[in-house]
Amino acid sequence: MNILDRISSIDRRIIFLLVALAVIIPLLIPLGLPVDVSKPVRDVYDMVDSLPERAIVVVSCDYDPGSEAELTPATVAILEHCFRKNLRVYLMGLWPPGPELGNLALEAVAPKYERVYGVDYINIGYRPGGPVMLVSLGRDVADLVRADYAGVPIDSFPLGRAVKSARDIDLVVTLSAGDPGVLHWIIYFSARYGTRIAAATTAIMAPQQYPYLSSGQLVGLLGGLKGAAEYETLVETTGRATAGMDSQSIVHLLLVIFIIMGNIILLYEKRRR
Amino acid sequence: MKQTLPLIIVFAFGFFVIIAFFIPLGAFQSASQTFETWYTGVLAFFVFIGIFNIVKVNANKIQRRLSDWQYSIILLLFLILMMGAGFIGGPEGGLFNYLFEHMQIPLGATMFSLLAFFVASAAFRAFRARTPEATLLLIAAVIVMIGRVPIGYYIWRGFPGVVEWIMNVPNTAAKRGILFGADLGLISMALRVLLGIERSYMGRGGE
Amino acid sequence: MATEIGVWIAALLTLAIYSFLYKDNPLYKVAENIFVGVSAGYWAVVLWYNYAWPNLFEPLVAQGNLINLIPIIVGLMMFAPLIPKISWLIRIPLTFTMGVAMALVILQRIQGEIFPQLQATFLPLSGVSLVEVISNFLIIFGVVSTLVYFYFSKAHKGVLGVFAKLGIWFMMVAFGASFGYTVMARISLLIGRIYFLLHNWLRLI
Amino acid sequence: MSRRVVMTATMWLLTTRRIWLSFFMLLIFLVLANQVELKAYDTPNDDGSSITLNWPEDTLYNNYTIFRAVDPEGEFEKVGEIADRTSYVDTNVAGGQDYYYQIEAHGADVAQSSGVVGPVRAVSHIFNTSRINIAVCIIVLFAAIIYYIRRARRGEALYIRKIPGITAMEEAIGRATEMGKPVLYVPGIMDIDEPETIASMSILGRVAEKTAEYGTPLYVPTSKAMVMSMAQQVVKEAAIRVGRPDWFNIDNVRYLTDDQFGYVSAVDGIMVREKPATNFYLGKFYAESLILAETGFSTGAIQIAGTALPDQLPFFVAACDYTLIGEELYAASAYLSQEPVQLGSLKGQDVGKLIFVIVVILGVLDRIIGFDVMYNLFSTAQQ
Repeated sequence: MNILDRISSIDRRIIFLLVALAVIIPLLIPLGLPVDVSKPVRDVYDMVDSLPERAIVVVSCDYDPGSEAELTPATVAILEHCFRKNLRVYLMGLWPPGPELGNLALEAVAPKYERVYGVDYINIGYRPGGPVMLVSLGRDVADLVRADYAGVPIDSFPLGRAVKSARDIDLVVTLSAGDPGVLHWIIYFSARYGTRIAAATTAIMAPQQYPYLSSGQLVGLLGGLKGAAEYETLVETTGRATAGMDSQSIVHLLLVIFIIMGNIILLYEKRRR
Repeated sequence: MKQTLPLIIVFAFGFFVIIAFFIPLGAFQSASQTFETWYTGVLAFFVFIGIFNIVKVNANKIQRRLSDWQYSIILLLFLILMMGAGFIGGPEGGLFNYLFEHMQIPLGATMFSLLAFFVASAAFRAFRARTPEATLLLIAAVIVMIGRVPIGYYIWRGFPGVVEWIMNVPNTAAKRGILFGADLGLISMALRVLLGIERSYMGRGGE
Repeated sequence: MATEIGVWIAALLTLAIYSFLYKDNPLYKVAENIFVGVSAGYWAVVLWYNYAWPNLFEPLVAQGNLINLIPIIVGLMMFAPLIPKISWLIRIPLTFTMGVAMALVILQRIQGEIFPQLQATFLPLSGVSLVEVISNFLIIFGVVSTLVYFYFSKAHKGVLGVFAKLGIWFMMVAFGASFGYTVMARISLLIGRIYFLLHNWLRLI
Repeated sequence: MSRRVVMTATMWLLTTRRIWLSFFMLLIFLVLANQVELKAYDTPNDDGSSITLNWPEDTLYNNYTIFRAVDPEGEFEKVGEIADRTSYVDTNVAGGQDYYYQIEAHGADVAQSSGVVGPVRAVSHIFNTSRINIAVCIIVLFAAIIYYIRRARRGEALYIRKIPGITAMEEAIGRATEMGKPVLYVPGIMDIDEPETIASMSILGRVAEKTAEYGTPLYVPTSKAMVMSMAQQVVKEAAIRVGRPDWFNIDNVRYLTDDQFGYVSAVDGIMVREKPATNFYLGKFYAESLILAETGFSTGAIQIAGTALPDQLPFFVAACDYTLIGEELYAASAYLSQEPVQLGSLKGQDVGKLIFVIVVILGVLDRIIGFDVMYNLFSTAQQ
């Protein structure tokens, strides 16, 4: 049996093991590869940075634990930036577990800047109804949002009363892992009410967002964990995203080697025939 | 009645919403707002019925001792535990959040990370340049995979720029073309639903 | 190593799922079923406190807002199939939601997607740098040829065939890009979990 | 000449003590020049519930306070404050009432009032004229689709081009028959309200006809109970159509589980045990596409896939022999079923695509000439 045959019939569990090692080793022994910042990420940063103090930013956590690894670092980095700039954050979610994941991020970031719940930020929780809800949310927030995530009446908070319709929102940042998510914010909310939308999406969804970036319907985009790492670089913090970048690099390299080897085997098999 | 009433509902509400989009009069706008609110209310029941169905299917499995019925007991047990914790302790109750943070998050997050391993084994076995099209796909994929991570930038400073160009030009062009086609498909389906030509979605409820 | 029980539970559940990589086994199935049970329970609780109570039931019970009876009754019709005689009533909530949703699909796809995306394709071919002219031309050409590929009423012969072929090339490059990004996503999720195991559980980093 | 005037004036200013006076005058001039120029008008295309104000941008100011009165001579009350913007929409107005507005601009250490503008009145509009373009677009698309559906229903044959994946289907089924192995048909993981699943069911009908003709076993595992009952009906009818009702085995069309990963591992199990020679994946797929395609590849099956979701297409294209891309799935379904509604809609959509191509070309030409007519025609800007 020739070596190529042996490689081509390799047990897939060995491949699994190689992948696990390619993730673990760089986490234990970081390489510290530099993170470059792409334009869509810088656009989000510049947008947030240009907002006046006390402007209202809706942060919509439209993801669940399945994409938590990719989007929580982005949520944390964006909240960090908002609180540092003294912007007011209106957190919500189109997916049921989103606002609770957002809450964990809020609890980690808000105390650092001594921001107060109900005044500087609020969590209005899960909003069911998807795209149709977004249309009516933009028209009349007060009609739709009666209580915060814990069931406390919204009118008892100063920030709760500050948002009446889409007009009072300066920017929406959606952290999106699928439907409903960024697409619906764009076509059901922004298209109707003209509100600016920035997004952080899972890497899977990122390529689909480029048509909206080019048409200006999206202000900017954080694509996957790399996007979050770039944002961390811009706000000068090192979070989970930056920590993972070395592993990400090494696994990608490994996979490219796998693809090349697989194709060499293909060529070899063709020739033998 | 069983056929006509549903068809009248879909037609009437659908075309009302379309017409109201063009008529800014207060009455039309507030009616739209009401219908959208009702929609959200009705949709909430879709979630409840989903949960109800999970209970029904699993209870049935246990009752009839179908294969792997033991696991259904675990499922129902945790469903009850979670709902009990939430409805007794409130959504900010300690146990409810504890279960969310230490069970739901790790389980959900791990489930999809399994795919990383499958991607790797597929990269080795299945992703092959068998046709010119597949070759083009693989070349673009390899450039993006390397160029989008820091090691690409480390190897060659121009890599991220090349990736951005691919994303902004060929990717945007093709995705936009696909999008136009898909939108037409959606609109045509929506029209068929409103006119009552397309009824398969009603089949969910049985005859 | 971590001392909190919660972290241990999370770590053990994570490992239980990874055991699937070796082969399908009871531990994996237990973890999987816990997941389905916990998530379903979570949905119910969140939906109730965030929405159903404050928006539907509270106005009805506390303020006597009778108009809220309409969505509640229509919503309850979702359960009609349980009683065979009135099972057809489920069509009322289905058709109502479809009517509203499909109407908005038509409006918003045109307002939010078709029009802005058409506008964004009207790109300048003069008065910009050469690189931009080439890029803009490629975008316009790519959009048109992709649309030609999806044109089903004519055989792909002659000029149409050439366009369709180029359309498929554009799509392949786009799919390649998506492919690269998808791989990236899956790896990121794995990194997230391994980071949790090494950082929160084993405290190695 | 003007230069001399300026020179003389400067000399005069510098040589006299009136320099202080001139400074004062300059200040007044600057203030007057910077007087905020306010515009107030009824918000167009609304329900008569608001009045829009706007004013030119000025780097000197960043905070604005808006005042309103019902009588220009009367008391002005504060209605709002706004920062870093040059427009304000007053939504707290009564219809039919005349209003007068004034704003006060504040900068780092300057403040300035505008003149009073008015009267303005909020008017309710009957038709939103800024959305006429959307109305026209809806009418055109609706007309095209309905027209072709009606033509198809009248029995007219509408041409649809051949799709490579379809010809391959027959060969692939033939190959399975030669090898004496079964065919596997996976209709996606979504319910029957998804258009992809509906399309998949029409294609299943044809696949079932062929397999029944050849007497090859056909497995259809489903992830939704409703899909199972629909698939059973489709397969059974197909068997009867080709005169092989005995071939139909109800146990081959089975419901496995709703759970995504549970379903995939069960389908993988079928592939490994039964070693089907041909796998079809047609319908709506998510993350499982990769696992299915890879397992199928490793068992050496011919694989034909089709889905509309662009996220999952790359895996199918790279790992399968034929892939129906996006709308091709619907076209294949229309082509195989020859159902008038499907054929007509497809034709109507094609008209839409043709219009889009023409619009893009006109828009680009328009851009070259520099008229921007097309651009404005497709504008959806908020007013």
